[in-house]
Amino acid sequence: MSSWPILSLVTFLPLVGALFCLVVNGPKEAVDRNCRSVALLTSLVTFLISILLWVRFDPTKAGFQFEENLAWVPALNIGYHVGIDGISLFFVLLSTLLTPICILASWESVKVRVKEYMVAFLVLETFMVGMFCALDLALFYIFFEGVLIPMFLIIGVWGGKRRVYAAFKFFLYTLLGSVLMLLAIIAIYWHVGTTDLPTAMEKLNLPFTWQCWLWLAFFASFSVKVPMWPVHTWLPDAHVEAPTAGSVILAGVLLKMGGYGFLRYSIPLMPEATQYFAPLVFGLSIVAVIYTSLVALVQEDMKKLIAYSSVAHMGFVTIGAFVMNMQGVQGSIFQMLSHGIVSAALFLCVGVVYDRMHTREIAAYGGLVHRMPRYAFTFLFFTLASVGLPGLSGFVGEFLVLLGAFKANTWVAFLAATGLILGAAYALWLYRKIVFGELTKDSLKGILDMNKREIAVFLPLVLLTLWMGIYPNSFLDPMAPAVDKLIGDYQAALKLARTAALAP
Amino acid sequence: MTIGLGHYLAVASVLFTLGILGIFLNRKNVIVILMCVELMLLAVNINLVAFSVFQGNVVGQIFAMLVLTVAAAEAAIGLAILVVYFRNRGTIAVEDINAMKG
Amino acid sequence: MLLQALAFYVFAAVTVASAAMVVVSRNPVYSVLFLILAFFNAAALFVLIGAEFIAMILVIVYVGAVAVLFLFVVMMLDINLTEMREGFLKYLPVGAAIGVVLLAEILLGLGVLGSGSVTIEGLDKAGAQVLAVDNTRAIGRVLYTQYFYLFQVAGIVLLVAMIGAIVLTLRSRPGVRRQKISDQLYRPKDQAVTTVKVPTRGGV
Amino acid sequence: MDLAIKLIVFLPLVAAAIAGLFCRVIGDRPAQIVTCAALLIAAALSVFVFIRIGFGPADSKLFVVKLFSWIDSGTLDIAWALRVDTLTAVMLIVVTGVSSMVHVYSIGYMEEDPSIPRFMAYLSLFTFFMLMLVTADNLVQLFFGWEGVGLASYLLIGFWYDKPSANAAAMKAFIVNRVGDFGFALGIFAVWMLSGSVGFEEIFGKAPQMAQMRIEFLGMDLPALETACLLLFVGAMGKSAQLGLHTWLPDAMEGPTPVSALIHAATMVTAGVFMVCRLSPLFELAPIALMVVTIIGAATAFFAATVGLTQFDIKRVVAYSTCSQLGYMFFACGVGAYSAAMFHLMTHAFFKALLFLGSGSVIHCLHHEQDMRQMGGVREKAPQTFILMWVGTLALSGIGIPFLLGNGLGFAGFYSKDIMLESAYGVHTTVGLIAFWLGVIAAFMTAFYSTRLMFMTFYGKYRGDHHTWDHAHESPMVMMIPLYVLGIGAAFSGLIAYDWFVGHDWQAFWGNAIAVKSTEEVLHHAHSVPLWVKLLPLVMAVSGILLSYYYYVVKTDLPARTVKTFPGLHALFFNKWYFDEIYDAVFVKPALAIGRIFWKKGDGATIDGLGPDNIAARAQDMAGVLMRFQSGYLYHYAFVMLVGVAGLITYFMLSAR
Amino acid sequence: MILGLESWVLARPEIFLAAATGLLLIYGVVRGEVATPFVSVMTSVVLLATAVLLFMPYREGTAFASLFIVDRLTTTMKALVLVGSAIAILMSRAYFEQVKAWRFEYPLLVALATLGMMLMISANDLMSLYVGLELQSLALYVIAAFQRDSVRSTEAGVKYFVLGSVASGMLLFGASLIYGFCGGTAFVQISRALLDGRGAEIGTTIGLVFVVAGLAFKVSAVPFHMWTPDVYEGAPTPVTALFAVAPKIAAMSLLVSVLMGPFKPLFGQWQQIIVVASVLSMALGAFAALRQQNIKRLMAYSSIGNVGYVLLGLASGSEKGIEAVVFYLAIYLVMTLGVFATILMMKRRDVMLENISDLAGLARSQPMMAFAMLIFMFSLAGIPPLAGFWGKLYIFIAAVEAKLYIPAVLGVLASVVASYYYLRIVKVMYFDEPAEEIDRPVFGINRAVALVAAFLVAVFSLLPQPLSLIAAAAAKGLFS
Repeated sequence: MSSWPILSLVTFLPLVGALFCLVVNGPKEAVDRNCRSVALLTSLVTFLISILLWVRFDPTKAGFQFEENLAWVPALNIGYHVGIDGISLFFVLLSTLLTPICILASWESVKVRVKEYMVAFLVLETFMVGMFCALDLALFYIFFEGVLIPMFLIIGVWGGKRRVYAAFKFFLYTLLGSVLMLLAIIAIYWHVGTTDLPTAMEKLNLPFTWQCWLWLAFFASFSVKVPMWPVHTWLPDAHVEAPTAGSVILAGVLLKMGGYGFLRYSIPLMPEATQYFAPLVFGLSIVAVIYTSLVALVQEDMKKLIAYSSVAHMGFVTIGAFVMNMQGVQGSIFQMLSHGIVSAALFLCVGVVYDRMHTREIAAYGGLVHRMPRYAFTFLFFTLASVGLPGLSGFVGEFLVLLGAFKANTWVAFLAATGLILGAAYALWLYRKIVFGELTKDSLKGILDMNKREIAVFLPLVLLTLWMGIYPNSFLDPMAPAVDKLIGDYQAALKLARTAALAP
Repeated sequence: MTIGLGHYLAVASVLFTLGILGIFLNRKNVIVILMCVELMLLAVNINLVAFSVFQGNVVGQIFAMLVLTVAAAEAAIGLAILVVYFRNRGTIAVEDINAMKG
Repeated sequence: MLLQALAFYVFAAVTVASAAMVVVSRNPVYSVLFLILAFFNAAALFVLIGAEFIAMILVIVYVGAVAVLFLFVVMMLDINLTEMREGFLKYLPVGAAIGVVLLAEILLGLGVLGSGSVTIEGLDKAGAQVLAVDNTRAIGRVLYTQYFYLFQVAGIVLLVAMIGAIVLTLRSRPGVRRQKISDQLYRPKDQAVTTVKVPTRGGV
Repeated sequence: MDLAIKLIVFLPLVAAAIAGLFCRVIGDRPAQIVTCAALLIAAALSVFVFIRIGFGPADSKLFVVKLFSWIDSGTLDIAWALRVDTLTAVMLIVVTGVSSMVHVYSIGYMEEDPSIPRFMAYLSLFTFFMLMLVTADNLVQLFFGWEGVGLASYLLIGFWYDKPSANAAAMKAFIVNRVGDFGFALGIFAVWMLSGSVGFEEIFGKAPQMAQMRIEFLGMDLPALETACLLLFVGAMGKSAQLGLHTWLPDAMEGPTPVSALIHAATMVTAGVFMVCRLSPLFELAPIALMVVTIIGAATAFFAATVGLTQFDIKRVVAYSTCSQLGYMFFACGVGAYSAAMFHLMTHAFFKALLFLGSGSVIHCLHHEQDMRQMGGVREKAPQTFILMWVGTLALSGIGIPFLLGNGLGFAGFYSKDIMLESAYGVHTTVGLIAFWLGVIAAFMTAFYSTRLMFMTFYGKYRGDHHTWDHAHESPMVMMIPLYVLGIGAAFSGLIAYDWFVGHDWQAFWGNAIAVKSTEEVLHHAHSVPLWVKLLPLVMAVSGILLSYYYYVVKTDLPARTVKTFPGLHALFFNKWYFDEIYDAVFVKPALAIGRIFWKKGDGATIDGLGPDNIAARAQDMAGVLMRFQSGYLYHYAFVMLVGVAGLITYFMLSAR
Repeated sequence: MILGLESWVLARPEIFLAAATGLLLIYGVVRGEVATPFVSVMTSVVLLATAVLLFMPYREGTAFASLFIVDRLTTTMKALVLVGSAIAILMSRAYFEQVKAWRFEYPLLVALATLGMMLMISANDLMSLYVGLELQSLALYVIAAFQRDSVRSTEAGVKYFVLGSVASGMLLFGASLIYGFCGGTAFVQISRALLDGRGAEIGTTIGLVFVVAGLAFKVSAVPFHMWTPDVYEGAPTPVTALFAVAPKIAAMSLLVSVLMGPFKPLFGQWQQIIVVASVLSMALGAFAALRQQNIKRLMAYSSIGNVGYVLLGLASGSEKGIEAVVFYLAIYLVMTLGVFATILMMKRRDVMLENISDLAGLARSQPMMAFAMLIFMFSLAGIPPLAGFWGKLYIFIAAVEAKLYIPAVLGVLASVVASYYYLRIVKVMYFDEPAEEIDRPVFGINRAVALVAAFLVAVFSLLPQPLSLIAAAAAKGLFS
């Protein structure tokens, strides 16, 4: 398709920006200003180039596009192999979209060590995009884990009071899961002789027990990342302590890495184990949906509430990914994209008032609508998107997932659907406590509504949420062939395994 | 009642064990530990020589000579270190040598 | 044969006993002396199986140099006779147990203990081999040829020992005056001789 | 025609967007003008569409305007499309008609409110969603409108966001509706799984096959269509406040009165009935589901009426009557009289909106006093309202003169209620009879409490404070005009529409919009019931009115005495059968408690306590142990080495054997 | 000819090093203390020149009656050792001047120790192994105690010496048994005897255990690691830097060539030992360091942990495994030198700092230093994409291929625990509020080393291929 390495450009352009920031020198004011501009500019350009990906993407093809394949470490048969298909396309776009938004959102709220902050974000973007583009297991792992470094610093340096605890918990929790995946990748490498993903998909034919072990190892990593109950407890802490933009990226992109991992790695590489363990995933996801929703009901901290809601929403993702029908998988992907935007926006909403009041306690707010009508509208909009109001993005994903789940197992759909009720309960409760009511607190009397910059942050998200809710097909269509292939291959593999089991 | 290789090996083993035990049991001063090391080396030498003789090649004896040489050098350096340590602390009691731990 | 056996047992017993005394003796000076005794007996054991050169070296190097060095340092540091602290007795059972186990295992492994196990094929039964030439000559033949390399490296080891001992222990005390001949020889004239203008009738 | 339909649906949206997003720029008055104009145009167009479809030739009874595709995923294919048939056309009339009247009314009612544009925007937005709901071409789009009206209802109930009670009520409305939607969504899934589609056309086509299928649901093997219909009905229960999921409706009265009139009386709450009618081709093949619908409807009709007897808040009385009337509509659906249900839906929209707006007028008159105990004698101050309220009350009670002019002559409710009760009796099933008798009793109570409202409010002496009384006044013209319009509707819509809906023109009128077969059967039976059945409702209504007159005008100490005589029963009714309390104890409190347990004990103590924090602590302990091991003593170090060697040798000695 | 020309040619780097050291010694003795700077720089130059000599021209073969062997593996390892020693010497000046122990014997002793390491790497006979080892050890004992008026330094010397002697006693005892049971000390003889089945007695196994124990001590593998923390902490920091790299690499190389060479037939036996030692080392390195306050001590535990990983590579016993060992060691060398160069730069009011808490706020006062340290720490923790990750990846690939699943799992888990304390350093530098300002480092050799090391880590992170080629070639040397 394209002769120039567009994917590499999207991946590494932020890194160039980061280097640029690093060499900026001079008085603090100027450095801060320049770094902000450089970071914003870089990420915007990256975003524009990534739009080009979408434009030039051939939505009828199921395979990988924009592929680049270079021998990187021939000694280990590790290649720099990148490419995207319909599944990863939008995750790349999500990452490149959220980064400039994050940078814009932290324009004023981050005042110390601006240079390092911007560098961390740009590096983070490189890792995120690279993760979604990687078609080599080792390359994937590198990007997957690399994300931890900037994120650790972002939480730890610019975070809240308990940032150290949160940063460590985040890092070690996720690392613990991931290292087991590394072993699984090595095992695959050992079986196939290469870490190249397409080759592995083609050649890998593991015995069932092996599949189960490897599946569990991958699961250890992805389930922490998603996060699934009961390995979700890092998330509330990390979210609460991270700076606003950190939470945005965390919720917007990092959580998606788990779901994406399931779709890209666990399912195609270990189909039989996937089938075998699907009930486990369903069980945990349902527990996640109900349990964390209930927990969210009683939270006293805004960010914590949204963090718990994220866990619940991601429960839908994992259900959808494992029902293995078109609607479920597409819904799962869509739910991830939607959640990426909506929860990101919700965290940004929290950030707006946090920047003004420096507290996240729900009890410290109330009646904001009096002073901040624009904010009230925005917050309401995303609250509704989060509870899955039809016509907004949240609905499509949840609907498709539940539909797919209903086809697979009515219990799953039934129990998961209770999340819709609970979700409405906590989200509206939060909104009511913060925005509605009388403005009685003196501290809030002087609070200002959103300024132009903040509107600029939210506007694209609002439009996108509407777009995804009203015309989701622009997203569903390009991913359809890839999802179809995923399911087809999966079914074929299962069939093959069945006949093999019957044969002797 | 012939004295065979086994006898020599037994003596060496006993000496070796005594040497090791001495290191472990000694609380008085480090010099005794150094002597225990010398005992271990002696045990080794007995082994080497015995094997050498019973196998009919001289390699073991050459080895033993090397051990002797090195042991002498070792003793010199060990004692030198002990001396500087003594100058610093005024003691070489094993129990006092624990400024660093954990 | 019997005599040889008797001699072996005597020497061996003394070796082991004095080794034990090295460990348990309260006075370090005694320890050194017991060490020397052990070495002598070991040398005797060597002689018994015809390794007379090593035996001599053992006596000369060890007794002559190493043990004396030990004695010297013990004396120099002038360590008080310390009471055997309770540690010894406290740890003795554990240590002894492990020591016994280890010893038993080694002996078993070497085939010294236990009937079933075999030692090195035939060696034991064959008895001491008689070399074509005498012991010293045999060593001499290979030491500077085949094992030249080791000989040289051993030299460097000794060099290191020398440097190490000196660098650690040699102290130039600021208060001590030493004659520096080169300084004296090369002292320029204007430093050595000063012309003093003596005023008349003022005295020096 | 396409354009007209599109305009009807999207004009309110555009108006809402203009009023909502640019309210600061354009100000109050333009916002009112824009929204009212949009709605009036839509209403006019609706009349046009209604006439074209309702009285058009048989082959033009259905218009489907495809907009664009919405969700495509595998075999799932959902499109945005507007489907207009007679059913929809009726709803269009009702929705745009009542909505435009409420819009106009609001100009006066909300005069002093600081956020008029927002209110108008919400109203218009609601209308848009309601129109999307009634014009839906598939279940999912229906769901879109369904949830959309829920949202608008949430926004409007909580319009006065300073009032904690309003906020709570808004949340409650949304969440209880969500419970219904939960069932609705599952129903959609079930239908999709059975028929492979969510479009109405395809579903209805597959209905006979679906009736034969079975479905595995929650581990049970169930008849497929019954299950799907029951699940869908759960949704209807939520939206239409049927017994069990009704608790939000009385609380919803926290919203401004126009809202209550529009959403909680005339349109949104009837969406459940509309849905059942819309899906009547499915429901008629699901007898068990219909039975459930009948029972729930009848029970609601009875239950809500009992509660209505005792309430003092003027709007709540009307709210319970709404609930009760919705029950009527459902049991009508349940016995198969879909057209009767729709008929009552239509008439009810007029008279109930009238009652609400009239109450609003009273409330407006008395400076936002809603407690009837603080009222009395208001007819002096608001004579026009008084008359119009009587019209509404009589329509609600179903007063009319039977057999005059063939079908009788009476207020709107007279026709619709009678035909429903007759249908229930006419089907001659146990369930039908239960519904009939409960309906008759409820009719008595309805007449009693609605006239009780009249007597307490307009008759006797004023019981409130004098300052208010001195400033009480009749509402302005802009509020009265809608009242008159609705009053005309309440008075005459039954008379006019009887033949189209349930009379001899019904087939030509409805076309294929509702299940023809069962309707035909039921209507046939309904028209041939015994005379006493036809008269009984009227008798009950009249006796209810008389009793009420006796209680509240003639012997005013009687209510208190009755209460003393039946304290238990009164407490039960007065406290709404303790539903709120039971729900609070069974669902809300445990959910919060469990949430807290999960949070503190589950996440905090168990997962973190045993997981990461525990591991971290154990690792630190381990570090401590290892550090103590590293004692600094040479002999310990030597000992460890010795143990290491001894251990390895022991291992090999043992493994060699 | 036993001592033909070939021998001298093969050993020319060692001969050159010995001769040059001798000359420098004479020079130093003649000139006295003033010669120290010159001697120290020259020693480094000589070491680097020796490294160059290794490859110009590159020759393979055995020398001195097969006591001495040169192949790819030994040459590579020697190069690593020489570079490590040379840089360690360069880094030491500031420190020793600070503590007034800047004497010319120090670089020379390091050079002699390095010579010993080269000899032991090249050992092809138990005897040459022993003398090489002792040459190295004796020199190291001395330099551990080199700061002779410091209690800690001398205590480190005592501990190192005593335990080292015990360890070499054990090694010797084992060597004597092996000699006895295999009938010779030359590696070829041993290997032949074992292949014949002659030496495959339990006695040989016991000998093997002792030999491995002695060598494990040198690489500080658990349970023979106990000296490491104390010696690392007590020894002068530049010496610790040296200890952390050169002898460790040399001893590891020796362990590899002994186990993979003569004792290859006993793979089944020694694999178990190495696996146990490896797992224990990884675990102990991870856990014991969690609560350390002294950064040198922390690095000691870190090195124990790293040795565990290297041993896992060795335990796989495959060519891949050896490749992994070489690869890991090379990266470990760079990282460790970088870390110590950074530590050696930390001064406050001219006092050297050793506590982790002293690093607080480094990111603000010394961003470059902190950033370099950040790279090293994440690399040591094995977080991709940094070079340390490649090392671990290599190791685990080898381990999985050798079906060492459980050790591999334990290994990755230990690496997670270990990452905690590496992160803690990052945390102190980046998250904590700055303590008192740290002296601004003058542009010196340490700064250069730190930056170059950071740069190299970055390069290896992105381009591990060249290094892996070198490692592959080295490993092939052992298997050809």
